[in-house]
Amino acid sequence: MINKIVGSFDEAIADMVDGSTLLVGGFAGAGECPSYLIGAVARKGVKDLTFVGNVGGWGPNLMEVVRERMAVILTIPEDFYDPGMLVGRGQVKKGIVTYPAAPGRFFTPMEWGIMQGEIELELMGQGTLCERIRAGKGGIAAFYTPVGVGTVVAEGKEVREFNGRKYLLEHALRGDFSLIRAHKADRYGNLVYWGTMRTFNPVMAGASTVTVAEVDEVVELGELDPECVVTPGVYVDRVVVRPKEPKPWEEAM
Amino acid sequence: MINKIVGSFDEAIADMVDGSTLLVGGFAGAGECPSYLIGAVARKGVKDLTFVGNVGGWGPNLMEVVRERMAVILTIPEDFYDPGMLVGRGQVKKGIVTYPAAPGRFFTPMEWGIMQGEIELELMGQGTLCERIRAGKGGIAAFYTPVGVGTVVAEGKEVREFNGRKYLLEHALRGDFSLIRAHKADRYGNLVYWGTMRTFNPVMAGASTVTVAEVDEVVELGELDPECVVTPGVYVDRVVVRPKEPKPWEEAM
Amino acid sequence: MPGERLDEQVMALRAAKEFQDGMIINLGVGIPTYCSNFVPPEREVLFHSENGVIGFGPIIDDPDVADNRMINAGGQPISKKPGMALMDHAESFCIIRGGHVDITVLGSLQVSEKGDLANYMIPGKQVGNLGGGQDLAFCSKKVIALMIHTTKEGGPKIVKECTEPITAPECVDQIITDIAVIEVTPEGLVLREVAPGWTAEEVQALTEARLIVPPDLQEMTLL
Amino acid sequence: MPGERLDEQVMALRAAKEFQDGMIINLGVGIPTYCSNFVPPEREVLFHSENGVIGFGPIIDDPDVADNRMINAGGQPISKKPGMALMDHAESFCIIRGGHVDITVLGSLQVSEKGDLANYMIPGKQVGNLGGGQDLAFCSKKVIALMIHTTKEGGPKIVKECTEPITAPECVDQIITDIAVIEVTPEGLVLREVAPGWTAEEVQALTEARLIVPPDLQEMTLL
Repeated sequence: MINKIVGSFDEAIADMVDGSTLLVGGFAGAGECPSYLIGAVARKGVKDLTFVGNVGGWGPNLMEVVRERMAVILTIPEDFYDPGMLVGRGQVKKGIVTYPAAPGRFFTPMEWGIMQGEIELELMGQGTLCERIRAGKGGIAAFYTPVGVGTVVAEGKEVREFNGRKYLLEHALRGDFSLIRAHKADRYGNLVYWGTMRTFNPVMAGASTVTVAEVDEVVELGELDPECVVTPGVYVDRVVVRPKEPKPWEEAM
Repeated sequence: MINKIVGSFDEAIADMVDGSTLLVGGFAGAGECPSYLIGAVARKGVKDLTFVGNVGGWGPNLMEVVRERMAVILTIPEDFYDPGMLVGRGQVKKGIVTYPAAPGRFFTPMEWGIMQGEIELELMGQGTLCERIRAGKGGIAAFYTPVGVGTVVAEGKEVREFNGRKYLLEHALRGDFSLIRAHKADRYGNLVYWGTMRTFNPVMAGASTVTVAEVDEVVELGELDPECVVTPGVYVDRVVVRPKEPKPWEEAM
Repeated sequence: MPGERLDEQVMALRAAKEFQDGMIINLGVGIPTYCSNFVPPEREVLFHSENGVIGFGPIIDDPDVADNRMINAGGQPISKKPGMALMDHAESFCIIRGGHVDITVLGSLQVSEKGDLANYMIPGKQVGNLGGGQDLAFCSKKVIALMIHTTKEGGPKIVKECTEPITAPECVDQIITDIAVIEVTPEGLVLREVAPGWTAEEVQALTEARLIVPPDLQEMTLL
Repeated sequence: MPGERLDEQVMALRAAKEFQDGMIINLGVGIPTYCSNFVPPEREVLFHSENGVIGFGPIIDDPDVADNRMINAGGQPISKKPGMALMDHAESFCIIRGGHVDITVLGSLQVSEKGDLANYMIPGKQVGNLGGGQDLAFCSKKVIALMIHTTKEGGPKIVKECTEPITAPECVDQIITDIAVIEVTPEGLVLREVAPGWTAEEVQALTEARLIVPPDLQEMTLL
């Protein structure tokens, strides 16, 4: 019988080792981030990680500032543990991201790490990052994108002309673990999302040796409309359900 | 106001000219083929077309044989006009397809055309064909696939090694018209499908200068669940509704 | 005098024995299609069809129930099943090209001793069909060639070198025929099983490529 | 003595005049966000946000109604709207990279006379953010740089050559500032409009790059 549901976040990443490459889903906010899986990676304490994701993250201290600033338009839940948690704890040696820095005067943990030479940065735009991951999931070795020619991201990369326009060669990106967030799952690992929760999550599903999905709810087989399944279970190895009541930072550790 | 619904199939392709490249959706069967758009192209009589699609098609005569053979498991509707109609009328000068030939003793119109030197064939597998079209829609110039290395499809193509495995360079493919089939549309051109109707249809949407969708039904804006829209309207230029009662070959011409 | 040749259903039954619990399986048209009837009840496997569906149910044989909009890649109407998912061609071939299909069972015109597969040219015609088979042959974790051991004229189909144009080089892992089960190894073709009543010599006589006969050669068990 | 500088809302209003009926528009963070408030009522445009939504409604400013799972790329909560569609990042960037976005409005640190855009390095920091802006700048049909004309210190931001690292070369089509509307042409920067009370000379004095002043230079009309 196929049953991808596992009992805890810790169990879901129990075989993660130092030096792993993690593809971590989400965009920048609480609604699409696999927070509890990030918490589990923090607890496990694995080091020398290569972190692949959209943002380097705030980390717990800056998160409080952001929470306060955003409060007039949006309540950030107390169980939003973002990638900055892993970076701030010194678990990350390399970031492959589009948004390592805070937009304002703050410095994120990843910025500090980069400035102090402790974290290596591979910067690119979101289109290239997600397409590299999709290539990894879909067996494409590399592709030519027009984005980035003549800029910092082109350094050291092959430039080639097609029909009079210049393109950069970009390579597929795969991970050891994809840690993604979804709304509902069934025991086959089929996933649906909610609103703008998708972002990098469906792209990363299947792009690593192991894909773990953190979901709001597990439903019976047959409850997900086959027309609306976004991520077919073939890409998903493990599914863990988020707690009904949010658990804050401190309790998670 | 955005309103992509047009009144007739003829109107939807009125600006098609000789020498156009058509991306025609569907797999091989009646359920996912833009039959009425194919009928309109036949009526218009444009010539020297480059036909891009999965199959070369049966055409009206063989269709009758297929209809009879399949009758024990599946009723093929009388308004299934497949790409073979265009090929059989001498409108196609080149086929970029995965399945030009009948699987058995029959010869399809495309096979006759190829054997008589009247149609040029560019043969490839489905994965490569659909990925080339997706690249066209998504601004990728070319990509490296492992599929086809060392076979007939590799002739004249660049082979390159990545991580010890050989890959073929395949180029993006775009058309002048994408003629696709969907189940429901709204006036923005958002599309949903039904069952295995998707196949090449969503991939081709947006991969041509003009994308026309042939749909079963047009619904009010807001009736399509935004979580379940497969093709966002941004890729679609024109939408035409299929007649409620199927029209057979003869009436279509 | 050799035993009887297995019929197509029994060949499919033997191939289905390879399906392990939880596997993603893609079945080519023809004899491979029958494999779905023989999945051991204690095993849950998901069938993928490259036209964009995974986890579908049995083939429907009643035209009054069948829906043209719910078919497999062989054009047969299929039934819905809980846990099924639909997708477009691009996603379907990410599954295939990305190596997420565990076993593909394909028909074949010829297989060479290196595991080259030739199955896209239609005999007696000048034009071939690649369909979805080339991606499946190149990228599936395991490729099973399920085929009648010889041509209609009795000639060999398991050959030293393919004379038909090849679909994919060195892709076949296992050959299951109406008289034998053969494993493709770096050392060559290893005869693993013979059909009841057949000897290794009798199988070799119908095979152009040399078969390695290991000491633990078995008779095919079909249950 | 020059006229007053336009405020951010009026700048956004001017930029929104560029939106034609049926267009797909992507708005960067900051001042560009305000453009959505000024779409002429007779025009129906669809806003795309690169995190995976198209055709959404107004930004929600009530935390009790806002949903963390329905946000734009600036992290602001957005409302649903009939005709909206959700998608993943790969599809969202097929829309962008494939050239399906009609207008992108982006903030900018510097624009050169060739239309080079520099907007990814954060002033005073050593690390920059590319986000989705680079794809948008490279691939949108029209790129509008919507920006305060000068730096906080009064220095020029419309320059001969960017001194900040560039996000995309020769991508900007139009520059809309708090004192002028400038078109990027193969011949150079053409001053199309000046804010009420401003002369071409006064705008040039705050601009490092040379501005071509055509005979039909207009005053910005905001209605």
